Amino acid sequence: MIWQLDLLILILVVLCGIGAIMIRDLLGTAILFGAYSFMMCLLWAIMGAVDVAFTEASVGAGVSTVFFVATVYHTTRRTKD
Amino acid sequence: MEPLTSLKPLLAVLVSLGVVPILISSRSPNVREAWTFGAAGLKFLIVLSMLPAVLEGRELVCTLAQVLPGVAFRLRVDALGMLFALVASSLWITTSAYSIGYMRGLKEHGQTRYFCFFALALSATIGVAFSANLFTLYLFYEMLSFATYPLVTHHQDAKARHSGRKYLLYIVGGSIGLVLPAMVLAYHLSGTLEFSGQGFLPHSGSPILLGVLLFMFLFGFAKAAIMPVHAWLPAAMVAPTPVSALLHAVAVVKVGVFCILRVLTEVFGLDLLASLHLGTAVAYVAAFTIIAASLIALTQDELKRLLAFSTIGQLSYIVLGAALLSPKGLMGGMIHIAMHAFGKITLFFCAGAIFVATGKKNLSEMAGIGKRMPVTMAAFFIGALSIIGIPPGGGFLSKWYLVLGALEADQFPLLVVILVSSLLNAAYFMPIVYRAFFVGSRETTLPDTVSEAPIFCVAPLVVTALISLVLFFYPQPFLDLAELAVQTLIGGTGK
Amino acid sequence: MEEVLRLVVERYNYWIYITLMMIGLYALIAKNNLVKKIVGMNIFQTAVILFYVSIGVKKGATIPIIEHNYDMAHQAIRAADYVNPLPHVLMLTAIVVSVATLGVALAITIMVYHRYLTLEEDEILKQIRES
Amino acid sequence: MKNLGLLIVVLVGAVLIYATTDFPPFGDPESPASLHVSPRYLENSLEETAVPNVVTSVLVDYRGLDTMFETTVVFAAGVACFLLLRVPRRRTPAPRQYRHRLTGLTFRIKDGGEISLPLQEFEPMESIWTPHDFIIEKVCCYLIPFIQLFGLFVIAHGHHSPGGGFQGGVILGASIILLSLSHDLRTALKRMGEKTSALFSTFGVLIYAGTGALCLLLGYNFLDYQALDPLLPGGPVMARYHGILLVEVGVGMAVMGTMIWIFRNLASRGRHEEGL
Amino acid sequence: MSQYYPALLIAIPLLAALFISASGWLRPALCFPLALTALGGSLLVSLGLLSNVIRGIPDVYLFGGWPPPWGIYYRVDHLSALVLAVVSIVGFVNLIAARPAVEKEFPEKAAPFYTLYVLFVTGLLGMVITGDAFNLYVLLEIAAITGYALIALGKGRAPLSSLHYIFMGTIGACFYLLGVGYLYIITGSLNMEDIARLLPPLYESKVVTVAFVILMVGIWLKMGFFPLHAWLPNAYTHAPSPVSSLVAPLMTKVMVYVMIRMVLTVFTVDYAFLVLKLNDAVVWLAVIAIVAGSLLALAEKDVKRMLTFIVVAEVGYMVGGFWLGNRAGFIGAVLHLVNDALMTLCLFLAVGNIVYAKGNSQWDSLPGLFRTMPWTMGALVVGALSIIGVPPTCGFFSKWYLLLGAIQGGHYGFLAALLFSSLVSVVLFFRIFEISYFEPFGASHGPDHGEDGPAGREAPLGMLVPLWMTALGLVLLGLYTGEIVDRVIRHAVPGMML
Repeated sequence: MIWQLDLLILILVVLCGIGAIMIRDLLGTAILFGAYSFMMCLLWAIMGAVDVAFTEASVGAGVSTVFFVATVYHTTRRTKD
Repeated sequence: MEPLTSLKPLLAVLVSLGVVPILISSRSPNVREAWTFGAAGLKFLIVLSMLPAVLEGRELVCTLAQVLPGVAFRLRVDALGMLFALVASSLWITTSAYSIGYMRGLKEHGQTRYFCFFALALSATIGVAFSANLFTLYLFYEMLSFATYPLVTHHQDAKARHSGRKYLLYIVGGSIGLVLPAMVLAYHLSGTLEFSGQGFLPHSGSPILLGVLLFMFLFGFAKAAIMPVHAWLPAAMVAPTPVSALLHAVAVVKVGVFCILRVLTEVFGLDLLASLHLGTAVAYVAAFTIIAASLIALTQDELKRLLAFSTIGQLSYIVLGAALLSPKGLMGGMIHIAMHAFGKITLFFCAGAIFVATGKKNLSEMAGIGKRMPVTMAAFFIGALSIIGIPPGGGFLSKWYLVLGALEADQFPLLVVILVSSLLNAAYFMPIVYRAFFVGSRETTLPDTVSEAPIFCVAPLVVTALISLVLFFYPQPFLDLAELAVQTLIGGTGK
Repeated sequence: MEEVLRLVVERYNYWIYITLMMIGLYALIAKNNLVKKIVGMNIFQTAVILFYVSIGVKKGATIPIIEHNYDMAHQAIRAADYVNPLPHVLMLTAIVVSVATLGVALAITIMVYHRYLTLEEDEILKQIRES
Repeated sequence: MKNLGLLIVVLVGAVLIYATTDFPPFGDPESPASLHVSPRYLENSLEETAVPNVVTSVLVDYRGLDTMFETTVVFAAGVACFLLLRVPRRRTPAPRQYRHRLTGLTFRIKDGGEISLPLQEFEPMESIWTPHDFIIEKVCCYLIPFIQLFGLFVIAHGHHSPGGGFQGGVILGASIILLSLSHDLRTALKRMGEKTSALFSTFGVLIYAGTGALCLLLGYNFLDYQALDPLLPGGPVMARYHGILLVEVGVGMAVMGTMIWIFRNLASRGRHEEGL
Repeated sequence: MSQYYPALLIAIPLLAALFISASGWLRPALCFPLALTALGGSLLVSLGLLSNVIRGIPDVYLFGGWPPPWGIYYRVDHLSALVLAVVSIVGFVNLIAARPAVEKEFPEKAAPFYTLYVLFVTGLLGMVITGDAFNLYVLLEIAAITGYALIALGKGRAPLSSLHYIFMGTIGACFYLLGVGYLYIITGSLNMEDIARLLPPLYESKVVTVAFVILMVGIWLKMGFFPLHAWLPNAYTHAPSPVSSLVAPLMTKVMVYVMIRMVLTVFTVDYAFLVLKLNDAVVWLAVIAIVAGSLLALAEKDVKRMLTFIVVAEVGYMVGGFWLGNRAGFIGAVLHLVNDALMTLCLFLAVGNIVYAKGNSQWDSLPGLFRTMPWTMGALVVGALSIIGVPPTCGFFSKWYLLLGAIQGGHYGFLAALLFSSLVSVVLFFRIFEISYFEPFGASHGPDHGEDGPAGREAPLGMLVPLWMTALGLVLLGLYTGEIVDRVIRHAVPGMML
């Protein structure tokens, strides 16, 4: 495990997480959340949890994002915060 | 002597399951009331059938379920319970007859409901009488509280609702707020709730705790209407008269004092009370109630309210008798349960009969009524005699014993209280009788059409009045029972 | 100082997970928008998963798949050579649970939106109070 | 609310960080978690189940019950979305729109009747119409079979490489979702109807639970795949191996069906007519 | 046969749920009979388990044949057998009562409804019986997800309430998961008894303390313990009535069970009561919960919503009773768990009948109910008396033990809170009875009193029979309290409390 890479991705994860809840557009939130999940997936792959990473890649970054987008499609992109 | 195991006490309680046929036959009033009578008669017979065994000094026991460690759901028939059960079950018969007359006379609604809850209430009363421990007692006490609520609020109007609230506030508030914790505390102290002649509370408990406990019981059993928890009783007068009669003479208030008797004698025990001087304290609380209630009764104009305050006073006689902690006083208290029951129920029946016949409730409107309703008012007179304690009213006997008890206990002030209150009783009853019979026809405001109430109303009150008289001359069964009860209580102390 | 540094370096992973978790929790509690809340909920869940996966890490170990053609007759498998697989198993389950929760939550969000035509919680509550 | 949230967050965070000081160091091979239960899985998995991917063997065999309920959770979520969102089919179908490919003329058919126009010249159109991107459509067309093949591979090869029923199922599901994203919902529905996806999800879980119950019927404990020995070739250890495969297929089916099911209900708000 | 009971208990409803779902697509008429058979089956199995336990046959079931701590195992002891029986009884009885309401409110969605219903019960049963901390989490999520969906099915505000429930429930579940993770990191095991075996040398560790705190907070969130109860009233009020009468009696009770199980089996009472010394603090929290729940209930003008606050108060009873840390308190808490499940079931079923007949349970729809729906109201009275604590209904006996525990533990605040809440419940219920008994005011005398009141009809027999079964059950349970305590609960009391 390369700790520099590890730390970099950890920071990215936190940034994506904060971004996902701060951005004032729900579609953006959904996409950032997908990015967050993908970073997380990388992190887990680094930690040797390949199965978990695989799952997160397909579920968190894939299907979850699609679910979010579908929801935003049927509701609204507008958000106050 | 060994207690007998018997199902009879259970049967006596369960006979009131007659409510089921009552409910089913709600469409045909005659059948319904036949069931009521049947159940009442059967209950009386069952109770009576246990009398010989009890008079022999035996106890009948019936254990139903072990609900808590050391506490069973158990029925037991002893002398004191027998005395009370006899009174209650015999009065149910007369009250049923009276109810039929009254309810039909006034064309009340919801008669089926009325008879059902009446039966339930009686069942609970007998249950209280035959309880073998504090838990069973509490169970039936609560059952009675809730069974009488629909009776008290029978009219279903705003006034009834208000009185119902007051009734619940005092009765249920007392039983849950005070009796329940007191009971748990008693269980915590002694590990049992079973009544015993010497009381089951350990003598080693801290006196303050025991004192608090006693007063929790005393005021928690609010049905006994000891001041200051008496206010529900006058309020509950909105109920139909047979219910008032039941409340005052037979079931509710008597259950209250009966519970207090049990607590004083078989939870605490006379020795413990004497050693802590708690008896005297209770006696003075009772004495205050006696005097205060009689004074308030003097100011009342509505007949039923007057009777209510009279009841409050009379109940405290019973408590007073027990609190004297002397054999004679105890006997007086116990007999007073019976004597007051027959006397007071007569008075209530009369009040009801007057209402059915004339629609009048207030004393001021009743001048000259004795000429229109001679039988009723004669019965009223007898009842009043009994309550005041003038021979040949049965009440004389109980007062006699109370006075003896007070002397025995060297409580001179209490003796004075008893005598003064008797005078006060006379002061509020006698003017009624006087005005009923001895005012000129010019002063009466009653219309000419007024005559006696229907036969179903009059017959019961005649019967109860006669019983009051008979009890003066032949009080033997009650005296024997009371004596037996006192013996079991005192006998243990070796006096 | 060195002590503190060691504490930080040895456990920074755990701290990051706590940070993420707090981000999620904050979004769940303080955000006004329902979808944002759901995102927060998911971040919260993934943070817990990160924590579990961190438990499983062993220095100098490889992924928990035994090499092919492993010669069992000659040498026993050394557990220290492989990452702890148990947390991974648990977290597979947890991920699935989180996506299931997400599906239900989003379905309900759509229902809420079509009843109140907004996703802002304060506006919804205002509508409820006014009706 | 914001301040309260911040307060709670800080409080919880402080408590959690407080506890980390007593944690074993990160990545410590001597930590209790690495020494107590898990070594047995690593050391004996190959011997007891013949599955080199320890995660798979623990997931489906040692802790198979968890996974059964995990699949049930997914199934429950599918049923939940259906229960909450699905609008029962209306008596009178919604009006449909068709667009002539060449001229761009649109037709609106009110009563939902079938049209007798030459179909290849017309395409169904959604109320919010976006022109279909030819490139995306075609690329996806060619991609989807490969995605599905990969999904099947992931399911089947889960014993030896990362992956398994769950990941493969999601991939398979994603392929159908991709179809509805790149074309439209109706096209995807024609390929795989609602009933099919629902039954897939049900029977997937049923395969899992049924395998467990079968073991019970064969006289072993619930989910003890060893019981399948008489039915499958290769002895008791291989019976576990095959049992795991069977169950993985069930998981894959269930997850695929459910993901498609949930997506459709979310994307079309339960109308299954048009959507994302 | 009986050694398969733990597996059957879970397998029967799980398989049935799948068959129900399938038959919804293939043959919808079969859904209800299948659900009934499944829950009936698990009811029989759980009674079988209970009788086994009483006869002293230990029941440990290894799933997949793997021994603990490597595999997952189910373990039945006196406590869990009792709670299992309660859960399956409530699930079964309520299912019978649910049918008319389902057919009236959402006939076309009966299949998914029954599927989720049966899965919910499966999840709860599993939570009670499992001996693995992580398995409990998965089952918790099954119960939770199905619960969210069922609650969101209601009218009006239901989806929003359900969404709030999801947020709170997820935080609770994640805290639970985190707590288990903390235990795992320090012990390396997930099996409850194994953890308990490994913990004693680690009692001083901060990790264990924090794990305990997080677990408790998570569980309290899920059970709606007072300051964390905010989601509960809305969710239970707006849910469809067959759902609230399922979720309200069971979810909180099972979470209380989980709390007891965690303290008893995982951390051991020694740790919780002697090392951490949290008893007093938690009992005071319970006191606040009871008082606040009762007071909040007073403010409500909707019977169902009022009941939900009573649920909040009752949770305080159980938590407080358990944390008193003495024998009577423990017996009281467990007994109350059993009793309260049936009491709330009875009350919610009765309210369900009112909602069925009147459309809602606001006070406006109450007048004249004693005349139009005498059977429903009769059962409501029985349930109310039990909540108030009137013998011989079962509510009295659990309250008795709790009071005794409070006195023995010298915790008079708890004693006062219990009495206060009993008195408040008298007020609460008699307000309802007054409205439905007195109003509309008519002539106070005469034969035709109240006949001009609002017309109405008694609920169908299919709802009355389960209701009265429950109501009579309350009395029977009360009379058999001695037996239950003697044969079952007594054996569950941990040694330290004796």
